Amino acid sequence: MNANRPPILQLDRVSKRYGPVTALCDVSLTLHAGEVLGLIGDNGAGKSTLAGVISGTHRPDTGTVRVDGRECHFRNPAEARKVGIETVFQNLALIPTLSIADNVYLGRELYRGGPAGRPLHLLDKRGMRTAAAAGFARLGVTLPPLTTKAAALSGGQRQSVSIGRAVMWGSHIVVMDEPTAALGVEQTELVLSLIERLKSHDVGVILISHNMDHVLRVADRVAVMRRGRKVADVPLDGRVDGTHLVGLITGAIEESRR
Amino acid sequence: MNANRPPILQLDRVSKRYGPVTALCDVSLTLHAGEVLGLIGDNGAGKSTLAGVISGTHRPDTGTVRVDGRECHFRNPAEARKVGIETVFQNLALIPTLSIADNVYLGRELYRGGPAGRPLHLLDKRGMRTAAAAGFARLGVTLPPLTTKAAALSGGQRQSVSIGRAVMWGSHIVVMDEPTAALGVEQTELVLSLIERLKSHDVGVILISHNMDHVLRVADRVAVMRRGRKVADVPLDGRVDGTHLVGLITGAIEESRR
Amino acid sequence: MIGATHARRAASGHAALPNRERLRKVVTTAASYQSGGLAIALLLLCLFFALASRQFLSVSNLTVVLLQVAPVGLIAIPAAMLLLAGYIDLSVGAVAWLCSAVFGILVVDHGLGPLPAAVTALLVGGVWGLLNGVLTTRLNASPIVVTLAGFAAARGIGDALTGKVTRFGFGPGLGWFGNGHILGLPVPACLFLVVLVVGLYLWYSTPVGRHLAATGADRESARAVGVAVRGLPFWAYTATGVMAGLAGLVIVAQLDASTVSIGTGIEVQVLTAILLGGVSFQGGRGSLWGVLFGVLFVGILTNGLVLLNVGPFYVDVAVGGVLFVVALMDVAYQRLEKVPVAAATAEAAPSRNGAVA
Amino acid sequence: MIGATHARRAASGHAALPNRERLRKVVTTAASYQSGGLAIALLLLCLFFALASRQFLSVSNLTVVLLQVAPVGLIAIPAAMLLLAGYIDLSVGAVAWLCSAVFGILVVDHGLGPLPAAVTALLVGGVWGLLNGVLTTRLNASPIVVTLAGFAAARGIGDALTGKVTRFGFGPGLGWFGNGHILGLPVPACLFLVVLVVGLYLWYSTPVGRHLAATGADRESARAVGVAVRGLPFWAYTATGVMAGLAGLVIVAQLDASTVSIGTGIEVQVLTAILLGGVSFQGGRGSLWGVLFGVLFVGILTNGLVLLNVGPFYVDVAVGGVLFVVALMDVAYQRLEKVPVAAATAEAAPSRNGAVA
Amino acid sequence: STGETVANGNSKTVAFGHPASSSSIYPLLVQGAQEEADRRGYDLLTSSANMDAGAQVDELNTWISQRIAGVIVAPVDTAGMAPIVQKAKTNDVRFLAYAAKSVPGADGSVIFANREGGELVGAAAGEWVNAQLGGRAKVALLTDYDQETGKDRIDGAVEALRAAAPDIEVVATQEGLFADETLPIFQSMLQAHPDINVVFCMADDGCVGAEKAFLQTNPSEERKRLMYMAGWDGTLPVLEQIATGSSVIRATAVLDLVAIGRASIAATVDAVEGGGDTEVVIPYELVGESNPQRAQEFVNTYDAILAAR
Ligand SMILES: Nc1ncnc2c1ncn2[C@@H]1O[C@H](COP(=O)(O)OP(=O)(O)OP(=O)(O)O)[C@@H](O)[C@H]1O
Ligand SMILES: Nc1ncnc2c1ncn2[C@@H]1O[C@H](COP(=O)(O)OP(=O)(O)OP(=O)(O)O)[C@@H](O)[C@H]1O
Ligand SMILES: [Mg+2]
Ligand SMILES: [Mg+2]
Repeated sequence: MNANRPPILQLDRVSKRYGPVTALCDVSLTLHAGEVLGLIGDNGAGKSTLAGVISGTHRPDTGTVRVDGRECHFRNPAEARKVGIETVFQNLALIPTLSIADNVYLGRELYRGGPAGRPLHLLDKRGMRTAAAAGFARLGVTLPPLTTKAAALSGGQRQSVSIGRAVMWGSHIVVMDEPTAALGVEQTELVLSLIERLKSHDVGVILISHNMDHVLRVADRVAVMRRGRKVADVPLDGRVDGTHLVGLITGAIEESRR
Repeated sequence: MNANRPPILQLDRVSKRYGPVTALCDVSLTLHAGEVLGLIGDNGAGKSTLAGVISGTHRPDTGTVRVDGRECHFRNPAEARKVGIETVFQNLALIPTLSIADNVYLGRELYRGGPAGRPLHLLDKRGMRTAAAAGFARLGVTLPPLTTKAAALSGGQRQSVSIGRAVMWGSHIVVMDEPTAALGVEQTELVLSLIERLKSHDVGVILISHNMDHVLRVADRVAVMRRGRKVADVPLDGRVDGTHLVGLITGAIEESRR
Repeated sequence: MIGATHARRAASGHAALPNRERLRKVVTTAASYQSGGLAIALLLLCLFFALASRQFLSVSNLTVVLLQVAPVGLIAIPAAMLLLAGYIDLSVGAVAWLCSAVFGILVVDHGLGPLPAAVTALLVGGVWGLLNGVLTTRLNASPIVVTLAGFAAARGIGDALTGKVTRFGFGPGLGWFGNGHILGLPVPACLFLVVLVVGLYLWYSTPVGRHLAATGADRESARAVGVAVRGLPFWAYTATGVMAGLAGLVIVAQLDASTVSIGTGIEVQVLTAILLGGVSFQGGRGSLWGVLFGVLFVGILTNGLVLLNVGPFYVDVAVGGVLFVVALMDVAYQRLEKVPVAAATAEAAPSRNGAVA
Repeated sequence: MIGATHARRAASGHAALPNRERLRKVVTTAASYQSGGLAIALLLLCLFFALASRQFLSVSNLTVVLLQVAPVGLIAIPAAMLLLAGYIDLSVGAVAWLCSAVFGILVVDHGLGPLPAAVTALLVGGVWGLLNGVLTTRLNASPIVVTLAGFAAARGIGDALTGKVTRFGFGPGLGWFGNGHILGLPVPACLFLVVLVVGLYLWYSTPVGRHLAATGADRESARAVGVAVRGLPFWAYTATGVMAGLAGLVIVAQLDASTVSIGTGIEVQVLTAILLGGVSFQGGRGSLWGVLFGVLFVGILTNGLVLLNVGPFYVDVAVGGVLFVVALMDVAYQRLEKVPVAAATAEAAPSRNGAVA
Repeated sequence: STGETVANGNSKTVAFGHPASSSSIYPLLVQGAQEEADRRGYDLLTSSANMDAGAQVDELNTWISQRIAGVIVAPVDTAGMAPIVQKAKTNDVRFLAYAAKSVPGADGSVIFANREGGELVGAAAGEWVNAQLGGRAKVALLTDYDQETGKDRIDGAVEALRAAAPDIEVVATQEGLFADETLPIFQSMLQAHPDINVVFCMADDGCVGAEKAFLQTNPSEERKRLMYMAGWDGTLPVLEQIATGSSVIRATAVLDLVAIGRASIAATVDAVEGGGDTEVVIPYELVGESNPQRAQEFVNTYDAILAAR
């Protein structure tokens, strides 16, 4: 992709332990604008932990995160959001008691117009419903009415909401942790096409997935995690196929690259 | 399959509404011993609701469920378990504050030997840990130490626990709601082989999945849900391929069979 | 397109039942502003008292009711916000007494004017609340243990400061504050109304309400989407402390005395009102209108039983009986509501299918 | 094989730090039997009182402490189980009084023998608890509202039945029950120990404990795996009712009088002990050993402050201060424990890789 | 009779605002009050404030806005009554103070000679200490600082005791009013001071708990002989023990509860109708080892009343 431009995201020797379990060990990573980076690895390899470090839910023990060259120490996910990092969490991070629309705008509500709207923080509830509906429509995501509580959605519908939210807001970097896990065939196609669209808008995307087909279809480069370490970082230039990736994941093939 | 033997599970015109939303409408279904039935459909098509009816978490509004020819009205999942129905729920149904071993044996604890063990309901904690470890080992599922709390597991590890639990206990019917959604490549292979093994032990399996490859590989027959109705029920005899199934799911191909 | 089928199905289900849907919509809307069967129970209670006592519906008695609910109501507004976010404050009664004690000492023993003394007292309440907030939201100490500690400590400090000797004679200025009227309404009732309006504004018109609810429902997810899961409860604690102080001063003003029994048991009344109002004990769900109904319910029940001169042996039986009825109405209401809740999903316009991007 | 890599990694991490691991194991094991810093706080408290008062550690004083904690302890055991499952009972004090009232009336007014009267009284407690159980677990009524109703109603019924007149003079049989000794231990303390042992057995040795915890942590998932998410809390309510009655009778036996103030505020003491003991307010987590420490902590604190004759103004300050310290110790403990919790995952033998089936 | 008008033009109802409705003395007070109200042709309202100052103010506000004829109030807090008295005046409701020394502006009062009652007990205890212990004794106090009555009774008693026996030593003071409160407190006190000789309980209820705590230590006859417990009010269990003379509860200062109830309503009705004495002081009567037959008389009267209910 745009390897000659400076990376928008740079992780340097990031480590994270849970007691004696080393979830991440000296992981370095780069992401460029308009690039889709596939992040693959076995269950428990540390992918979600890495995503958490990038999106501010986890604080690394050591190592640094740089966004657009500036070092960031996220104390919470709100700070990561502020520099333009959107995340589809593996647990989806939806509030079951709130409606779909409320979930989409939670933490960045729209305010009413008029002189009082913004200073008084007056919620524009109708506006948010309409805008969320328009947003999902624009993305091609169709859902039950947006006043439905998240608790009443099917597994796939929930995932769609979470993805839609991230894509709607994501202007710079989008991290997706197994976004297609619960999705149907058509919906999966849609998500892959959304990723391509993000890419064409110069957004950097990190895609965590266990589905090699999906990774091979949309990713420009693949980083492989094993036991908390990054064991490979290969561009997908046509010479790499699924079997090769699986080999890297399991350790049948050894390769190490920065 | 054993189509000449009577079915072990029989659903007859089962319906279920959530207010104005018809999640299931007149669904009839059969399952034979040693048969793997793929249950596929769009997000929100009603698959999980159907699984819930079979496993006793949801009570149908109308319609009957028969197991081994006897009509069953499950008031709770414990009753379904009693007639031999094990379920891998889409939400996994693990208690985050309990350890892996405790989760496996929750609701059917082992008691100590000796004269006092069973009458006094004395838990055999060590026995359960050992047996759970042996069970996972026998299935080939490897996990962090079984005293780890479920909350400390990665997404795929949790799913492995939930699957392992169902397979360990499932002696008659096993319902799996998207069991491979969060699993890595190898782990997925393992689960598919587990399904085949269940089949060879004359267990009936219902496999809900969005992955047509997986369904095609292990299922003997496929039931397709659309908008709460069963719109197709086809044996996988080699003439059916993924494109055909996707057509049935989306409605591009219309077919209705009991 | 994701869920297109679903939207179509839902829409058709909707079209089939236009009248039932409209009814459901009314019930659902009502439900979102009251809680359980409480509003109905409150109406029935008023009806009963109105029939049983000629005085009940008199303007003077209703004014008295408003006056009586003011202290509990003042505290209940921020305390309900705390509970919505999954936190609790058991120290409010003790803090009310501590602030009253400080006020009494400053005015009577040190000759300070009522206004600076009141400001200092409220400051004490605010600082105590702030302390609760720091301990619970920053240090993750148990809200129960911390505020139970405050329950004992604040009362003890008040007792020790005053030697349990009542201070009195604060003059007419303070008297107006407790017993005066603005446009026919008692001043404490006016204060309550102002706080209520601010509370309703925060709860329903700004992001505060939904952020608190999100914090109470799923703290980690709320944090992940950028909700200030520490900041909001922190400020709610502080506000609760200030309001506890204000409630104490209102009682001092009414009594024209700062006396040790101030605030005793007020935390139970506040919690009763909030929980009757349907705020979930675990946080995450609740309506401030419901809390208002809860506050009024407790106040009207007390007032009505005195009006009817229910003998002292039977007051408790009556209160208990009424609460049982409320619990059962809530059960009945839940059953009724089951359908409408899902119905709410069908009535809004389904989002249209856009072209795949 | 799923997670094989993980197991290997965890094992190696373990091997690297054998001594630290052993320390962690000790801390972790200790943690599972106490809660937060409470056991340490309790030790420190005892140490302080032992240094400050020669009498504190005397056998006779420790016996008195056991006698004093018996009523609260009796109720706290089943009530802790309720809270573990996410339910609460605020009516225990009122039920204790109701049962005492029934007992007094039956013996004094109707000349019934103490034994049948006691059985009837316990039955009343049990039925009340059963009613709480039916309303909350079967009808899904709010536990708070229902037991708050009981809090008022049971006391009111007791008051109405007795006319608030003390019944006294129950004779020596009952006296033994309150003041007698078995092997040097006061009878009420023996009762408490029996109930405690039964509670520990249920909590740790049978499925009851983990089923209650699962119900409190995630009701739907617990139900899905076959836990009796209604039955268990139902029985816990019933047991709590019976134990409230028993606690009331213990007090009656000690006083040789059934008097209206019995049970007042006991619900607060019970909740304090349980919550201090670390049972989560939201249910799902807690240790019965912790509850025992909580009960002892409250009892020893009260006893010690009287021994030291801490002035009445300062008792509350002292109690509050100590609770703050407990809260802070808990915070410190959480930080310490963070590492050990994860460590617990490493020390058990990793499950071996079997052949793929 | 609520429609009738009386001297002040309000309804023919009076209220007895005694907030200690949980106390076992309460039924007897109400008995006397009811008798007198019936005799004078008034309806009687009673309190449910249960020692809560706020609840009491609410209750008084409710009554006054109902425009009853008169109310006699035992204030949970005396000083807090000023605005209520004001409000009563504007509504033409007669306001009398019960058991409180001074409520400025009240139309009358029924008060107890608490200080004197305290001295009565203290002097009796002093005599006993001098006779039994040669003037030396360890004293424990169980009181309630929230109530002025308690302060007066206990202070009066300690002062009189000290006057009679200057060498006494007050070794323990705690708050505790009811039997189930004083039981554990006195258990602990006895641990710290096994040799306590004199216990003053602000209310007789407390004596019952303290006595049981003492008996739990299995005291010898000699030890029992050296224990003196005394209280105030004259409740049935205590009077009965004094009457039989077998207990370490050796004295109580009795307020004749039925008579007080009568006197309270009499004064209130007098204030409403004008005339009569509206400033009543009720003396205490010491009942103890010297006059057990007097205790028996009270027991008989109270038993008769309670049996009749
Ligand atoms: N508790 C509920 N209340 C209201 N509607 C519900 C509830 N649970 C499910 N639904 C609705 O019922 C329909 C069927 O849901 P179900 O979970 O069975 O779908 P599914 O086929 O499992 O979908 P997925 O593949 O996304 O898991 C969906 O439209 C969903 O929104
Ligand atoms: N809170 C926690 N406490 C202790 N250990 C944890 C915790 N969270 C994760 N771990 C451990 O850290 C390791 C990495 O977990 P992570 O969730 O990052 O894996 P992952 O690569 O996302 O796996 P999956 O594909 O299954 O989602 C796992 O072994 C897991 O057990
Ligand atoms: Mg993951
Ligand atoms: Mg599903």
